[in-house]
Amino acid sequence: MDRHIYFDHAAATPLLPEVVDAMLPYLHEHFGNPSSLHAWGDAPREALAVARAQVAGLVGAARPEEVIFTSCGTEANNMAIKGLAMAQQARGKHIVISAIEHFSVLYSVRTLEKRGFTATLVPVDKYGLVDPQAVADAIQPDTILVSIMHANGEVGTIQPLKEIVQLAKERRVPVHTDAVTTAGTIPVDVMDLGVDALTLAGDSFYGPKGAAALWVKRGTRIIPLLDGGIQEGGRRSGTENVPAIVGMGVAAEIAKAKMPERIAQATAVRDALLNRLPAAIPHTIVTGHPTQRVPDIASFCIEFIEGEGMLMLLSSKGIGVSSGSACTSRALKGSHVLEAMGVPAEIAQGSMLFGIGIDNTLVDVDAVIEALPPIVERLRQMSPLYDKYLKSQKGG
Amino acid sequence: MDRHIYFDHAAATPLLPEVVDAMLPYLHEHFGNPSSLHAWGDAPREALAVARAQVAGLVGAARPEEVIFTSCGTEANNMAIKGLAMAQQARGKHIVISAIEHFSVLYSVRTLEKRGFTATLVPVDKYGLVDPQAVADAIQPDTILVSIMHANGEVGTIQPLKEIVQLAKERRVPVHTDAVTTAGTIPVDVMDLGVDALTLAGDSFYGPKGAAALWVKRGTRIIPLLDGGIQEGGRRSGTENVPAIVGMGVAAEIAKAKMPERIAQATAVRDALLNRLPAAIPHTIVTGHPTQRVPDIASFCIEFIEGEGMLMLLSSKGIGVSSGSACTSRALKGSHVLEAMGVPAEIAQGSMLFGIGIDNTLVDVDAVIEALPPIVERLRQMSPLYDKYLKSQKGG
Amino acid sequence: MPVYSEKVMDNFMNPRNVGEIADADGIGEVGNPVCGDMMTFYIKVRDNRLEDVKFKTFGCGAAIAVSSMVSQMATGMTLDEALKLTNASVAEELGGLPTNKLHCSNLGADALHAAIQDYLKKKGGNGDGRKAE
Amino acid sequence: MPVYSEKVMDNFMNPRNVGEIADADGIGEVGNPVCGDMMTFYIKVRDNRLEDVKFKTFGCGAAIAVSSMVSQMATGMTLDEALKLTNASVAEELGGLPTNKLHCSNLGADALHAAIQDYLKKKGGNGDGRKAE
Ligand SMILES: Cc1ncc(COP(=O)(O)O)c(C=O)c1O
Ligand SMILES: Cc1ncc(COP(=O)(O)O)c(C=O)c1O
Repeated sequence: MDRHIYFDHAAATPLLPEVVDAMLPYLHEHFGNPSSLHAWGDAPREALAVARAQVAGLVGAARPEEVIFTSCGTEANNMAIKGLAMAQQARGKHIVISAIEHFSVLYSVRTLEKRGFTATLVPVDKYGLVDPQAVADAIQPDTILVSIMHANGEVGTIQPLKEIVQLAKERRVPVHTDAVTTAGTIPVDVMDLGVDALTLAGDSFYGPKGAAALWVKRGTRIIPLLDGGIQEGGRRSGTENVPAIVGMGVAAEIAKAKMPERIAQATAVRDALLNRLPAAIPHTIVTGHPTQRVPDIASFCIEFIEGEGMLMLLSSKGIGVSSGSACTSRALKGSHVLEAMGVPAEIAQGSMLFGIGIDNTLVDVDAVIEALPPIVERLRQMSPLYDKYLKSQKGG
Repeated sequence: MDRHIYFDHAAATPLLPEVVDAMLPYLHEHFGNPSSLHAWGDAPREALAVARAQVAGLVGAARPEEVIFTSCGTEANNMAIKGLAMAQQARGKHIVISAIEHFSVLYSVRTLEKRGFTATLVPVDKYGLVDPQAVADAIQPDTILVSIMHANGEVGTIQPLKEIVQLAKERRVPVHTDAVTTAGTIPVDVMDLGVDALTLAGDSFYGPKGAAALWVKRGTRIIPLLDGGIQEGGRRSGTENVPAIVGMGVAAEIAKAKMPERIAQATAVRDALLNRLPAAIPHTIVTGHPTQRVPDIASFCIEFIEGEGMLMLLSSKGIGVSSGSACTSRALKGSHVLEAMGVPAEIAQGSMLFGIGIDNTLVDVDAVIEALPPIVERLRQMSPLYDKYLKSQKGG
Repeated sequence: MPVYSEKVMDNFMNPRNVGEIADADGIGEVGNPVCGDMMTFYIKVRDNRLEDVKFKTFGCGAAIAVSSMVSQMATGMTLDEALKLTNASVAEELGGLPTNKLHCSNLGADALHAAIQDYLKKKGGNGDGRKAE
Repeated sequence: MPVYSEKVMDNFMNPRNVGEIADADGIGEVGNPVCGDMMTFYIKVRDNRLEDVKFKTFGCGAAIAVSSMVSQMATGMTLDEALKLTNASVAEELGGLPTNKLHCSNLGADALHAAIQDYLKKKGGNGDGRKAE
């Protein structure tokens, strides 16, 4: 590799040096158990309290105790969907989600369906937008939970969550949102949004793997996913992953402080990609909403070829991107998000996702614009689909 | 504090320097997502494979793929109990556990009871031993799971697990064991034990918090606890906590290599505590089995006083111990383990647990034997129970 | 972050008024060792005031600190004042208690009140005409 | 740990025999872009042997590598030998494939076999008496 340009921050973010530095004491001298009543418990317990306040601060939570630390966004989503639904099942067994939720929401709902719940998947338009009225219309008398993600991690479309929440509240249905893609990146305020529960993950904003959180509004009943001891107020048992939680806290604080400048920088890189890539490569479609999108995701479908080959050839040039959902690129299924947006399956196979990070620059975009067209051309030359397209053009 | 003597390794272990060193690259340059197909995924993916083999090696597993990484022992136990039971529910809904299981097993069973399962809690004798025949007798035609911990974390009693498994197998019931207390400390071999699933946690053998594992024998059906993506072969979704898993792997390898010497050293310290403490402090009872116990736990009940005061006063002298279960010392309940062993509740309040670590020496025991008696004496002088005892002696 | 406030720790490490009063005017015992906490309060009354308050306590650090604090707060109070002493004021005086330890402050106030009731009962029984309130 | 073996990577990065044969004796097309993979194989037959094999493939790295490997293995084989070429032998020749990519090797063998069948059918249709097996 001559260059190293990482453009896959939706899959993983490098840890900030401040984050690692903050974690290290908890991997060394402060290894104690936060539940321990002796002196070895003091520093870890204090550290959890600080991190809890930092994470609460990032999402505008009134009370740090409302933050429940989990091991990953997937766990937080499983806990939210299963825990909120199970707590309300006396009132009803119907759940409303969008068709483009992350698999951890989607399959949690599937599991509940096996336990007698029913679900409505609200569709999205071609930009990946959920219509708030469609959510309202999907709500039944026995609906006990609405879960709509704040923004989608594959195409970056930001949902009109506030409107959705308002319509759900009028119908007295609690709302959870998966904010893994937005929290730490754009302003997320649980009070302003009006949600009852919100998922966020530290490793999406330069914190470490191993720490995420579910914020649950005080007074909202939730059944634990992990039964056991008394950690996290009895709502999430298991010895707390102190170093990772500390890292998430510091990352949250920095994300909040640097948000405006990070947004400006990412937006410039994103817009350069969104403008220049389709110009450099014919038959390239931008996916997601033209304006209602997060600053750090640029997503495309490149026709006639499949994404994996592209990303591996790009990788051989030192450039890291992903195709389809970063988390599920080995699932061998076409993206359910693009499918829900009405992108034809063979076009969806050519999906390409740029997750823009704090170090990416316009020079990186230059490198992509230089490296990608010959790769696409080479794969198209190999592609029977492109062949057919060219012949049909000649014929036509 | 003049001295710092940590005797609470059942609550938390310090990380080995080799473990932290092995983790650091994955907090720095190798931050990538192991699912990523580009170059940034290569090192993390390799690291997971290596750690999986190391953990498999520690417990004698034939195939690394049988190891499912989780975020903590609690998660592994929840997954085992709920996942194995739910997978078998067409065959029956009865579960057999012991009365002294960790809360993560106990309350997972309670949750299943709310979903229509039933459970038998097999009692233990005064040493905390489960009678294999009692387990066999508890098995009904609709029993689909037996879960008996390998050794108890509060009193150190090692169960006759092999006999239990044999009797369960004769009755065609799969067996899970919570080996958090034993794996990495004494030899644990899944083949030799004959179990179908086994829980272990890296932070109990000088690995980091945030990584544990459930070993599940190939061919054993289990329903995931965390639904979502495709990590861990679809059985445990969520981005893998690579640094912690790497640390657990290295800790597992070292634990295996150093096991004999560690056992010898811990046994010497344990036996010194078991012999000298009751000699130095009248009305002190050793809890757990006289011989069938792990080398690194010495446990007592000190009569007429309550444990928290003892451990806080010891902490003020620079000595860290715990009372009752390390994980639950804030639960304000008397230990269910001591209760099941028939220890009277007021005596169980004086429980004291020494978790012996690789750095503890006989000099540390000297320090305890010096520091503890005056503390006990002082608390007894304050205790109305001791008062009554003394008066009853005078009267008698 | 220590579990307890400085004031709790001070009262736990150096509890005031530990002991018993041989010729106590009233004795109050509450709690149960089975539940983890038991307190015995001894009082000496003079001119309707608590002249001396002592205690013995079996229990956690918070229980001991609460006993110590209650004994200090009560000493010198009139019986009526002492009967109005609440768990909340004890916890406040201690600079707060962890939520899972708040019941200890209940126990402290209860034990003091029980000792006063004991005194009033005995006094009533002595036939001096004053009834327990 | 790269996802693919060195041999897979080599065949993906430098695929052999990409292209089409204008006057192919047989063409086989399998897969479906909707499912993510599609392969077209072209063969030239001489004296019952595969004289030339070319392909075009839409699909993941494994699909391209498999196509390349199948084309190399098949070239020079008799039709009977080529019809016996299995997905397992292709995967083996590539130094293994990730389990979730094994279906690609099926596709490669299938596409080759389809091209041979096409040839045999055409030939049969030409009336030379030989039937497709
Ligand atoms: C025997 C046993 N099992 C399970 C656990 C749970 O482990 P964790 O707190 O890491 O989730 C513990 C905790 O100490 C334990 O002692
Ligand atoms: C929107 C969204 N939600 C949830 C998750 C799950 O997070 P994790 O893999 O950390 O469990 C992801 C992962 O990328 C995501 O993009």
